[in-house]
Amino acid sequence: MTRHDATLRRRRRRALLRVRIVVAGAGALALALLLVAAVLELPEGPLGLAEEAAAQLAHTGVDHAVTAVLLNYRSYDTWLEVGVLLLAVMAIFALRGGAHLENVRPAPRRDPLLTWLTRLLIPMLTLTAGYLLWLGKFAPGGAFQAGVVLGAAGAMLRLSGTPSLDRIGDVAIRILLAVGFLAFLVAAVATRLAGLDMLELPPGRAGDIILMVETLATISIATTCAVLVMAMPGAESPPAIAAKDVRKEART
Amino acid sequence: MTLLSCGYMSVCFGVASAAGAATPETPVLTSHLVYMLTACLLFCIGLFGLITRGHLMRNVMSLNVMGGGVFLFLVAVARRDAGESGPDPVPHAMTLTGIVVALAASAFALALARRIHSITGEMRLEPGDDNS
Amino acid sequence: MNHLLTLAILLPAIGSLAVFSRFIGARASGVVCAVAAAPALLLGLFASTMEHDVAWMLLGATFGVDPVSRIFLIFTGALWMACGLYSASTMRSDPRRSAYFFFFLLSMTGNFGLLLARDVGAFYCFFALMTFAAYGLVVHERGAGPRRAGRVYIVMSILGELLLLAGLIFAVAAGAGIDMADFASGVAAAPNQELITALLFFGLGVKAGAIPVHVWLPLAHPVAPTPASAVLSGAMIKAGLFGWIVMLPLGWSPAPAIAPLVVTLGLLGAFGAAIYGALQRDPKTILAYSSVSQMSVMVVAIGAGLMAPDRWPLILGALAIYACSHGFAKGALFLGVAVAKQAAGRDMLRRMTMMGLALAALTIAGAPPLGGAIAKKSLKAAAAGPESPSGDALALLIPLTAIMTTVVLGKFILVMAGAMRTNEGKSAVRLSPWMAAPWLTLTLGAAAAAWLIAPPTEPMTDAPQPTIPSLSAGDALAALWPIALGVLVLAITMRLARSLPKAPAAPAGDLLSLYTLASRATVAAGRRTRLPGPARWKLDFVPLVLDSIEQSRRGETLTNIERAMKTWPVAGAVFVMIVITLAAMIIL
Amino acid sequence: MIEPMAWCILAPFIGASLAFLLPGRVWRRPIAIGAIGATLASVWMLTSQVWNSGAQRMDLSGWPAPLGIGLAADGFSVFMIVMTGVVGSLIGAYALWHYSDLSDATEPAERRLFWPLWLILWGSLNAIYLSSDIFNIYVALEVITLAAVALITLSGKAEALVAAMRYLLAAFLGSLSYLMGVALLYATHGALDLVIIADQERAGLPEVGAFALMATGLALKTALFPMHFWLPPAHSKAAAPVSAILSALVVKASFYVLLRLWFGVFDGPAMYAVGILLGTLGSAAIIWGAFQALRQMSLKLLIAHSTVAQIGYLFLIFPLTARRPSGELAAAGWITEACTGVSYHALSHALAKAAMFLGAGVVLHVYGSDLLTNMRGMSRRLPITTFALAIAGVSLMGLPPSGGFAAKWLIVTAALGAGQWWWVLVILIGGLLTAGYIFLMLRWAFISEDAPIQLRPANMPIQLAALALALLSVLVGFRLEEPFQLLVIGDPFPIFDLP
Repeated sequence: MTRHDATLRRRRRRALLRVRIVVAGAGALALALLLVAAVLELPEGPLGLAEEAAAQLAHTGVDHAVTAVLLNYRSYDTWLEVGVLLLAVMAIFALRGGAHLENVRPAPRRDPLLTWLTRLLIPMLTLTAGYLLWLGKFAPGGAFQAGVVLGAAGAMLRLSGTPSLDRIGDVAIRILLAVGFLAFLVAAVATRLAGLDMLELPPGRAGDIILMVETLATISIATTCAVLVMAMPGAESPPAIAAKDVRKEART
Repeated sequence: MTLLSCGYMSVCFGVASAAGAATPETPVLTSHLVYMLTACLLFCIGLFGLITRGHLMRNVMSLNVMGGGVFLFLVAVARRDAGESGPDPVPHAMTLTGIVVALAASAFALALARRIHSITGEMRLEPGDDNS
Repeated sequence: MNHLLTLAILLPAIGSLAVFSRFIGARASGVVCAVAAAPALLLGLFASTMEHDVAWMLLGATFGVDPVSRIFLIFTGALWMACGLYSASTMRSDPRRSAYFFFFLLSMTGNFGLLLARDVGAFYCFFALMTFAAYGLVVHERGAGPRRAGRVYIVMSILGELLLLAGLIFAVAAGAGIDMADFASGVAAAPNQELITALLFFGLGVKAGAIPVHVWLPLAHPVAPTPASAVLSGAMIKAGLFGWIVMLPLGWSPAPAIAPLVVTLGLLGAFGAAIYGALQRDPKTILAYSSVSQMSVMVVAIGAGLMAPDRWPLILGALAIYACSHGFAKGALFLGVAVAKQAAGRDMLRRMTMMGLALAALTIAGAPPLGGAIAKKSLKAAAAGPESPSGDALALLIPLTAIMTTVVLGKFILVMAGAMRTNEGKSAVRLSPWMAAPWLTLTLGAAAAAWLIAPPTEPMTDAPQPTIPSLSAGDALAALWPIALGVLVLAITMRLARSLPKAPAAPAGDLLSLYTLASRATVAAGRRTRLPGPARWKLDFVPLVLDSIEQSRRGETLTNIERAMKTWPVAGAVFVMIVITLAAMIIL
Repeated sequence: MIEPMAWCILAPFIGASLAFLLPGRVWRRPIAIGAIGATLASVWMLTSQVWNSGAQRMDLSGWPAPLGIGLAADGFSVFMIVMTGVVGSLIGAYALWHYSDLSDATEPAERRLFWPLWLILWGSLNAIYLSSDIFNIYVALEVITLAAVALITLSGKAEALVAAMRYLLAAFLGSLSYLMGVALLYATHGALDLVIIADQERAGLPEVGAFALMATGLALKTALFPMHFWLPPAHSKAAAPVSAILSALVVKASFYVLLRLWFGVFDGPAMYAVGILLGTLGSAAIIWGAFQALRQMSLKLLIAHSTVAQIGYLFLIFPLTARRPSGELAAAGWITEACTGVSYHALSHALAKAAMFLGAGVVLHVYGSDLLTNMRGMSRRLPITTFALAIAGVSLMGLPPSGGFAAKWLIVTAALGAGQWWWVLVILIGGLLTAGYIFLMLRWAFISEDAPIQLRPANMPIQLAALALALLSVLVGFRLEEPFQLLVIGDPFPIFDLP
């Protein structure tokens, strides 16, 4: 490679970068203008479904409109969304070349302070999660919020080196992960078999069913979040070394 | 860096406009409108970042900024459509669902990026593209 | 009769699957072919005009028989049957036998299907089926020759299919409908009638061997196994003619722009191909050129029909008889090439074979009292109308082509005689009745067909109707002198050629070398054209442009554009631009 | 209670859950076969229900449309579901072998995860075809994206991972763009149901923005030229059954959504210029994809580029169903042909492309590489696979008699009826180029090999799966009556009603 080539390449790269920024900037600006114009032309409202949702709230089994939408009016969406979470875990399992946590690197050495903090926080986090789950019935809250908090607890256990999900069996993990999706599935099949519309909840028992489904979904979401942290690729060995090794391998 | 400062500035702008709009003298620029405009801006900033940056982390972040724009927009719509019984719950639910979907996709994207990094040593799709 | 119609198409199709079974040997396969061809032949011989809707197929297909297709069915069916039986013995030791019979029966399905189709969609489908299945026959004998022939065949065929499809689509879009009965009149009424006619003519012309799209034919016919050559040259080549007859606006409206072109091409082919064929040395190539020449005579007849619609019923009648006669004779000649090889050992057989070959050749040349003379006479009578210049040309042409036909087929006979002398005692396979019987049948059929088959008449029109002509002594004389002249010409040229130094043989495929040359020159010219050198731009873009020019010289532009599109920045920018363009297009 | 619409989604989802929970070797085959069987049975029931008693609609969760989500099945959705069912189950038959312990080409992890991923994907494809709610479509699109990307990564090779990453980013961008459009539509109409939005007054700029964002996002997911960049690597680096699923089925889902929006939500036919633009991009795709396919030296890349080209034909529906600025339909009298032709193209392409990718999978398995130059002697070693590739090629080229021919014939007559003869030119050139790359591909198969090489044996089932798909892609061209009748049930292309 001559010096001329190198200069040419450098100039080319610089030119590319400049072109890229100019084009992207112009494009994004034009799109922004379009969107702003569109927003300014939006009807004044109120337009949406607030009134309809409120009018039927009494029949949904919950008192909070958002929870009603999520778990009754549009529970089908929520089901698919739990499916997306399950898929994310499966996808990460696929990346790891295995469907389990067995060869997850043993947790790092325990730090006494962290251990103490964990002991303090885990019960609090669990309690908070339970509270959030219960709260969803009449205020902002519900399965997702609760699940994420519980998942954070799992991640915390992992960081502090306390064995948790990585020590329970493969089958158990699978069940924990899938139980949320299954809850909706069972609800869907059961309602069909009971002669109702799919996922239709009888008003009298809707509240109980929703609480049950939500609890199961919380478990799955929490497990999913914790597993996502634990099973991130590269967790088998210290990432820096692994990367260097593989890179060396790839070059030779 | 540019991306982050842009995002920050837009948020500042949004907050400032919102504060200004809260006063009754400016009935045209209602608060939900400000949020909507900010949301559009966020969407486009995310898009700009996505186009100009080659680093995979930044790509995922840009997409999340775009997603943030959409969610802000939806929340603003909910606020606009607020009736006597509070804001419209449907856009709220859409936002929640959207966030979870985005979370799942981002987690997967990051895992994929890490895996690619550990195999190829690169954190970008086109090797040699040094613009991060 | 409806069942017979179904069987005529279904039997060959089922047969093509059956021959794959390992329990079916060569002889049984031959019998399968013969049985599969029987319903079509029976339809041709005994069926009355009928139509049968098959609503579920394609866009609602219709099948049926009419007076014209009956004649085609007779000789096509007989040829397929004879050649199928003949294959039974020639293919006995061929390891790829089942593939051969598979393609043979599939082509047969296509051929019968297109003759029976009464709607354009079905016709096109079966036409294509025949075309592509025949590829398997062309390349059956592996090696360089068949491979080249196959390549040329497939390229020309696809070209033909595309032209035909374009013509059909234009016609359907112009309101011609898909029903065969109203198609020709629909084409005649279409605003772009001449364009449709041209597309259909050349599209079908590839199959029919019309100049200048005939180039695959002299390559493919000689390399295929002999029975396959016989059906290619006797039966399948007529599918193009059949297509012309049923789809061109013949008898409906004149096509003043395209008709002279058609007549000119026909004249060129009738003489050019015969002369070129006479220069060949391989007997099957000579026969292929003779086919091109004979088909060109029919092209002239089509051209005459395009010029003078009122004469068409007469021309049609004569043309059908002519095609039938030629189909039988050409099949007999091709099979004769193989028969002669087996008969080379024994004197008696040799003489009989030569007599048979001569009989078939004389049929094509039109010697009385053989059937060919009838065909020629009726064609001449049909064309020579009171006020038709092209008809006069045709009337004049027929004796002249007879001279040329005599020359080219005479050359064929001479080559065969020479080959049999040199091959003496080399034959590996003995001549069996399985081979002799089909061949003899075809030969006799060729001699008699025109006498026995009535020309199709259309009772509903006022136009002059064809009748079965008879031969008077004057006719016989008129038919004989060109043959005598031909023999004389051949004798003189052979004598002259012997005294001259031996010239290299003219390559089979004539115009093909021209086409190849032209395409190579185009490519070379394209390569030589360089993009203009870089201007003195002061922008930062210079290196980009320089690079891309450099790459375009190396012929990597496409790859590089594709690679550039793959990068995020370009892809993202394209995305944004499309969003904005879409929005802008709606707003503006 | 038998409700086929619901079961078309439930059956694969149940299968996916079982396959995820019971990944063991013993259970894999019964679960897979059971799920395929149950899904096919549901598809069959749905088809006969719609065929006999017209379009169906059901409200999920017992709440009618503005509040709840509706499922709707008309002729077009059933057409797509049947396509997915037939192609999907044959690919499944191949996968049963490919991901079994008999095959040494796969890792245990792949075998465990293929079935849950593919069954979820199948269920959400059906969900898309049945959904009547634009936000629900978004969620289902995301399920499809994640499942598809995860399937690509199954093979674990670096190239596959990079391709998957590119695909994920592109699809993510497309989804977000679509979601922004959903937000704008909700802000304008206050509803999410397709039917309700379609019945409302057309709004100005917000709807323009929504259309631009949604159409582009969906076109990106469908890999319309020039946004096809992610497709060739993603489709060619994945394992054979995955490639077949992606190329035959997944790209069709986003196209389907775009078509629904075009007719149902945005009154697309009124946007003549947009229609022409989309058609032009489609034409460019036809030419460009075919040119790129001509230049490839590896079988799977060639087939993947061919997908780019074949997708182009789908987009010809937009100009053909648009109205001229003067107000009359461009292709008045030919609309049925245009819509049926494009749907039929989707079907025959799905069959042919799946056959080709499965065939390529056999080649890859036997030869250990899919370089064209390595395929020497294939016609003798793998006659069935060669035959399948050739037959599928016939359908792709659009030679009669085949499904591809029937589709192109319909599209071309519609184009001529619309007076838009230039598309015909594109289709003819595209057909020639297709013939070119199919012959380039098959040429190697017929050249006899230089020296005998040691090859892995190929077993019958996988070859037969490819052959069955290829034969079907030809056979569907023989019978158009039922598809024609099916596709007008429920008036899925509601252009006929308009003056």
